Amino acid sequence: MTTPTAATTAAAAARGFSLKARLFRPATRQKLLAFASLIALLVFFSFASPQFLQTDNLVSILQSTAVNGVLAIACTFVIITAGIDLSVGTLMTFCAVMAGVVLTYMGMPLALGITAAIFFGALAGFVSGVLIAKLKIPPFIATLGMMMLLKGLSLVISGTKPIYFNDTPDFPAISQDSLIGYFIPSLPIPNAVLILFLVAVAASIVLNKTILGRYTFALGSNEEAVRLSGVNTDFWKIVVYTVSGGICGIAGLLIASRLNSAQPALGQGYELDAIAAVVIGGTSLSGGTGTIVGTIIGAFIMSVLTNGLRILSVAQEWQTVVTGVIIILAVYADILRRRSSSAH
Amino acid sequence: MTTPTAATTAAAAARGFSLKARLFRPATRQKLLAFASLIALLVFFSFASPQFLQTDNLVSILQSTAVNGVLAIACTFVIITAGIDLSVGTLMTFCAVMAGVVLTYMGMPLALGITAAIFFGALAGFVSGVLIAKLKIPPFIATLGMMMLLKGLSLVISGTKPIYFNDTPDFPAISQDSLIGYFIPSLPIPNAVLILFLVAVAASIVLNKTILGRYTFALGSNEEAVRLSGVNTDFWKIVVYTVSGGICGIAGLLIASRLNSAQPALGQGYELDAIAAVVIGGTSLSGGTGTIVGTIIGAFIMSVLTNGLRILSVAQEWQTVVTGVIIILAVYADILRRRSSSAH
Amino acid sequence: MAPIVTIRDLCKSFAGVRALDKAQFDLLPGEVHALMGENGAGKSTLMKVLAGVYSKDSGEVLIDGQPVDIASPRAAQALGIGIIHQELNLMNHLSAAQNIFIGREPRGRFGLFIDEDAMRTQAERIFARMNLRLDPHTPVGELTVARQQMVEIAKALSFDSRVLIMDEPTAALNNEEVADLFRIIGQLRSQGVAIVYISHKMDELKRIADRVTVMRDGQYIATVPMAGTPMDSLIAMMVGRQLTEVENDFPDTSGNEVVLEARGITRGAVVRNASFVLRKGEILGFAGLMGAGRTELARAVFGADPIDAGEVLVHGRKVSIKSPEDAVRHGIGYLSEDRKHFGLATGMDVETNIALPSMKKFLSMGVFIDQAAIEAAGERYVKQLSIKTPSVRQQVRLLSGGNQQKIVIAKWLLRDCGVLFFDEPTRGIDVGAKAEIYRLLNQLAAEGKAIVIISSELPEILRVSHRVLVMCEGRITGELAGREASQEKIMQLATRRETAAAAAEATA
Amino acid sequence: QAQQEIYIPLVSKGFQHQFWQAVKSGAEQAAKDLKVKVTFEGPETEAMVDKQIDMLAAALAKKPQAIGFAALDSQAAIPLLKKAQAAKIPVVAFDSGVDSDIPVTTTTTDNKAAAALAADKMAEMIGKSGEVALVVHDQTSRTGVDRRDGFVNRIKSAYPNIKIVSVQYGGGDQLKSTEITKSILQASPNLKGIFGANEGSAIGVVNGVKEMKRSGKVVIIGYDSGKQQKNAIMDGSMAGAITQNPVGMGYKTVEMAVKAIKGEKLPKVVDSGFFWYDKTNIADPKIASVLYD
Ligand SMILES: Nc1ncnc2c1ncn2[C@@H]1O[C@H](COP(=O)(O)OP(=O)(O)OP(=O)(O)O)[C@@H](O)[C@H]1O
Ligand SMILES: Nc1ncnc2c1ncn2[C@@H]1O[C@H](COP(=O)(O)OP(=O)(O)OP(=O)(O)O)[C@@H](O)[C@H]1O
Ligand SMILES: [Mg+2]
Ligand SMILES: [Mg+2]
Repeated sequence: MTTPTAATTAAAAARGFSLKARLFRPATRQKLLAFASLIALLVFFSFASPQFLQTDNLVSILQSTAVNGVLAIACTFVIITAGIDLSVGTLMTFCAVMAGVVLTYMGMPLALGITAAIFFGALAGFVSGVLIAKLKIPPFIATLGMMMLLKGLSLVISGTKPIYFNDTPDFPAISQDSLIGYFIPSLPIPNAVLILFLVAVAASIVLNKTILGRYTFALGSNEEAVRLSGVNTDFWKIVVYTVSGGICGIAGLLIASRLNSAQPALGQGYELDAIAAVVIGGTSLSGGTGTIVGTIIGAFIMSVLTNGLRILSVAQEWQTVVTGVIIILAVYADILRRRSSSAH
Repeated sequence: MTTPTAATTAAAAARGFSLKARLFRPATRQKLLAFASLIALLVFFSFASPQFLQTDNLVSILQSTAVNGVLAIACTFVIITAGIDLSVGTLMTFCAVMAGVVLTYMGMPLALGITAAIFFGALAGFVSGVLIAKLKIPPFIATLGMMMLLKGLSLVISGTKPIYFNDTPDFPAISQDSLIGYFIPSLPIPNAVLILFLVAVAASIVLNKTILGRYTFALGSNEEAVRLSGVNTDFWKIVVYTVSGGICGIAGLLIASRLNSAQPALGQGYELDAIAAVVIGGTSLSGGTGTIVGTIIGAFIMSVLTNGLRILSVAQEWQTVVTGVIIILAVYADILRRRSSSAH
Repeated sequence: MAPIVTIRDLCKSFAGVRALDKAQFDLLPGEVHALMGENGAGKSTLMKVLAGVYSKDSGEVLIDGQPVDIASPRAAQALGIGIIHQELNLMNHLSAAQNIFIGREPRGRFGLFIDEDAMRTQAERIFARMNLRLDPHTPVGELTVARQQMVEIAKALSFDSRVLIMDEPTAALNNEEVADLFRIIGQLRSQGVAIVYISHKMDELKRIADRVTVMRDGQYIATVPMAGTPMDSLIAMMVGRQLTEVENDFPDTSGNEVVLEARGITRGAVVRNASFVLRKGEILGFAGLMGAGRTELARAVFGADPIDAGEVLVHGRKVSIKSPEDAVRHGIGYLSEDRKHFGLATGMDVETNIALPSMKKFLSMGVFIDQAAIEAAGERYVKQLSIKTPSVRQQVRLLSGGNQQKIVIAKWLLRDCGVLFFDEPTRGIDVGAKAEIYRLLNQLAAEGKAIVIISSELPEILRVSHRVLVMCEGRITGELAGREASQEKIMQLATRRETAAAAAEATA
Repeated sequence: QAQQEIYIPLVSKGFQHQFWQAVKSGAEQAAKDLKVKVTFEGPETEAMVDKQIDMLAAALAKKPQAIGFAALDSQAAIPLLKKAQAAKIPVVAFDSGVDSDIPVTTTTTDNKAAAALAADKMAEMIGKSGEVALVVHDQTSRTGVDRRDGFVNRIKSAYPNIKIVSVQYGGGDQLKSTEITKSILQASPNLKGIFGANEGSAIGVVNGVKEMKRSGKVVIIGYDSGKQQKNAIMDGSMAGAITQNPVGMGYKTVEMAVKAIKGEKLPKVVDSGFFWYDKTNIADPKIASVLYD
């Protein structure tokens, strides 16, 4: 089917080049455009404040993205299935508390504490998954219930007090030391960022290359069709929530090791930041599409914005106003980008 | 079409009675069952604590439902269109602050303050509506942005201070006096409850009897089909959000008059209670169905639960746990009820 | 030969509807067995029970003589039963290949990773077998309904089933594709695959079916060999009475007032400089191959999609149509070819769907809805179009496909537009109802309405159109008077591609 | 010129509550008097320890001459404080201390002792026996915990006939605190007194008692000040309240920071003090000066 209009003249011209170039050109441009909002923010803040573009500050932006980034990755899975997870924030805290129980209260070795955090995260995710897949409770409500349940449990288990990791001196190192800095002293990027990066790569591989990833997209696209194809949709949905819960466990480890303590009251409200990062990153709340790269960009947009406004000493109430506006604008920019890219 | 199975034998028996009785019986039962969770809670708490079932306490429960109930009604409209509104809590506060500005800072008469609260609520709703309908920003993000924007604006406008209504002595009466108690002294139900009731009736009429209501349901059922039927869907969506915003304005008046002040920092978190009430009341988050009666029942379930647990002096962290579990159970009960009723 | 599938006394009820009432069916290896019946007769339901989508209330299903309980689609697959559903069941965000192999992805390393290359190759192999030129990587959501249907067929073929159920597979296909499909069915038959074929297109059934089972109101009527059974008697069995054919009488409308004129409508590459006039009282047929741009043109005129260039005149006056609302205000209605997504609010009831474009007619005091009037209108059309529904309060999603289509028609009849675009109006509609709709089209035209009918079934175009326009690659390539139109002439215009057209213009 | 201006960011525990707004106004007053520039920020809730750390990091990135810090968690910020030390940025702790000797000084009030004073006043007013309850703003934050424990421990150790029937938490939200108060009153018909541990809680208690028509029958003791609380004390619906000196605390923090920049020797702890106020002394200039609207 040939379509010789103005729009396709360019394509025809491109045909002179290699097939690859032709395929990749618009895609690359589209991917770069996804960064547009982030780059715009970076440029703006760099001009607005000399302090912004300093290594220290960039490192602290990276550091502050880690927790929200990992939570956002967890949310990405769930959101691609057209679900939502409001419990990620308090689940993170719950996992931190469980690590605290294992390491500090029970005095177990570090590896067991790490395992416990991820295990209990996965377990809670599993419960959400069962509620949603088997009992057909809408994700919003199931995870809202889980959010409250886990918030309460964290307080109960910790005795409403922070649990400190003073007896496990290696624990803070998980997030605060810098493996990269060890090899390249001028780049003291804390491990938390490295972990965020590793989680992102792993999540990306799972989403794009594995059967779980395929079903994640398929569930979000048309669950009934998947079921009619003979796939056990309930099972896979539970797996998705379980994996997402496990990733929240990693976020729990990151925040606990950064604060050298499990803060039982923290967590609520973090889910909105995580979901915002996912959506700013171009994942649709109606499911079926989404990328980890987008989510990471979204998380960085959030943390650059927060950091930049603080560096500019904008009054705090105005920071809130500006953040609200920028979230809307960033998503709008993404919508425009998609619209223009799909028009060609 | 005859259906001679066990299930229909009862129906056949009923055929002996009037057609009306036959039509109404299952429907009535279904409606009563919607109350089941609420009644179960009421019965439980009545047995658990002698203080629970006293007029005073029942009046307190009614009163404590007012704000969340009105917010939940506002959410019901939006949720039926398959949207969501995260800004209802901070919008309520914003409206309270605007009433404060008009009444206290500008010294205007009471009626103008009331008008201002509702007007600014509707205006903010209108903005959300435009973002969603015209700019195609997903409701979750548009209203998340609005939530932050309005939160910041409330702080900016109020100067991060509460605004008191000491110069407008009639203002607290809006919510605290009792018109019913004036006529029936043994029933000192505060006006706030009366207002909740009036808003509910009005909302019910709008939803079920007017063109706006019909389009609200239709938008949630299949927006594209409605658009292709020649309906200006953007317009009606904006109207829905505007109406919802106006109702939040009423909630703002209720809370401000109860506290005799506009508290600019309050509001965030209220949206989750409101949405929970809506969903517990049987409105589906995927749109197209819902009732105001259900929402009111949902709001009562929430406030009876909170009140009862407090009366029993359950430790706060456990209150959170129990609330989480009950929200899930209540929604599950509703799902079971629907499933069994659609099986007949 | 022993039957592969035997169904006995199968009953299945839904809320208020007895869909199957002691239905029977048997299927022999290597036969194409047609299942016929009016809309709502229970054909799809019967097949869904066999495919493990619905569980039966009572009755027996035997496979190879053994009673089985088919509890899930997976169980049906395990028994070698594959199905193409009447409604599309695709994941729009996934590619064609991904859709085909969902649940059976070829695995690579560790059994966790998906072997995309293997999947692509296998998909290409199936497409080649179907003569389908389609990149397996294309996301399904970007395909037309017809091509999506082809993907569904490819998916069913990929199962290598012993029993293949096809529920109206050709509803969205054009003749070439139908021919390809029949060729494949022929191959399968010769390999011993048993095929259940459901369709409302009688000529198709004649061409490929070996035996026919007729159903009515959920009950078994008869099973007869196709060869030797006259069409009339099959139809009589289906509808329980004799149908009379309506003949087209090609009234001369060339002198009538022009009610709608489109000039140079252009939308990207899919509609290019399309102009046409539509007169009062005429039925204008739009013919063309799949993807010719007829739907896109109609949507553009209707304001459903933005246009790049062109203008629309109504009664000779230029009007600005930026949205369906504008179009409807100017008396233009459009029945979409995709009723599930664009035609109906399937979660709402029959009467509301019928009243949806006309809501303002049912208002008292400008805001309140007169429910009694809506109900009355709903009931009027349910009767007029013989829509099979327990009540006007039934949710549309619970009706059979054909009855849903009738509701789409009803809603535009009620709206009473002067200009009506019918995009594939008889898709999935049974013969009785089809005749009904043709009669209706004629009646509407006689009342002075101007009608556009878009159809991929050439016999249908020929039967109802007073005038035929043919499209190819987004352009209008020719016009034929109804009386002189023939399948051959239409096909010639429908395949007049760009280069040929340019050559023709040069000589003219 | 602008480069020479001394800049001192204050990272607080919150910013929306009136208490923190009062600290802020004190700090701004000092900034004006001492001709330095201050900024003031804090996380939304006192649970958000990591958000506060991010704020501290951003504050340090601005290379200030000194910094004021009210730690939500006494340990979590230590790595950053070490950074500040390394960069020779003096840190003045305020409100509550840090488990470290890095801060050059701490301007603080003893929340526990203040709440114990509230307990004494409560005991005195209800005749040292009967049931009392607490409505606290937060279950985990330092201020919430200290005020609760200060009150509860004093009652337990000094007044064996007073029974604490309920401790509930309303997040400082006036509406929630009102509802909580009402349920407490409902559950305990013989309740003699309620302690509201911050402004929002105290106002909620006043509202709740009023709505349950138990005014005059229940002794209410509040904490912090604010217009409503002052009014409640004037009209007798609240018996009295504890106030810290948030304005003074903010002022002192900036003052100490400026001294630290100049290299002056500082005391380890600067106590900004707390006061009991009621109808009788609310107009006293010494009290009036530490109250805020
Ligand atoms: N899920 C359901 N719930 C309620 N009723 C249903 C459901 N599915 C089918 N029905 C009803 O069962 C009857 C048979 O429907 P079915 O879809 O089997 O018809 P069909 O013969 O395939 O018709 P068509 O030719 O129009 O596709 C119809 O009256 C339909 O309304
Ligand atoms: N959603 C879409 N995305 C991309 N291309 C589309 C889309 N819908 C239609 N097209 C393309 O637009 C062109 C015209 O399609 P259209 O549906 O108008 O054809 P048609 O003549 O109505 O044929 P059909 O019989 O398939 O309905 C085709 O090339 C088709 O591939
Ligand atoms: Mg069917
Ligand atoms: Mg078409």
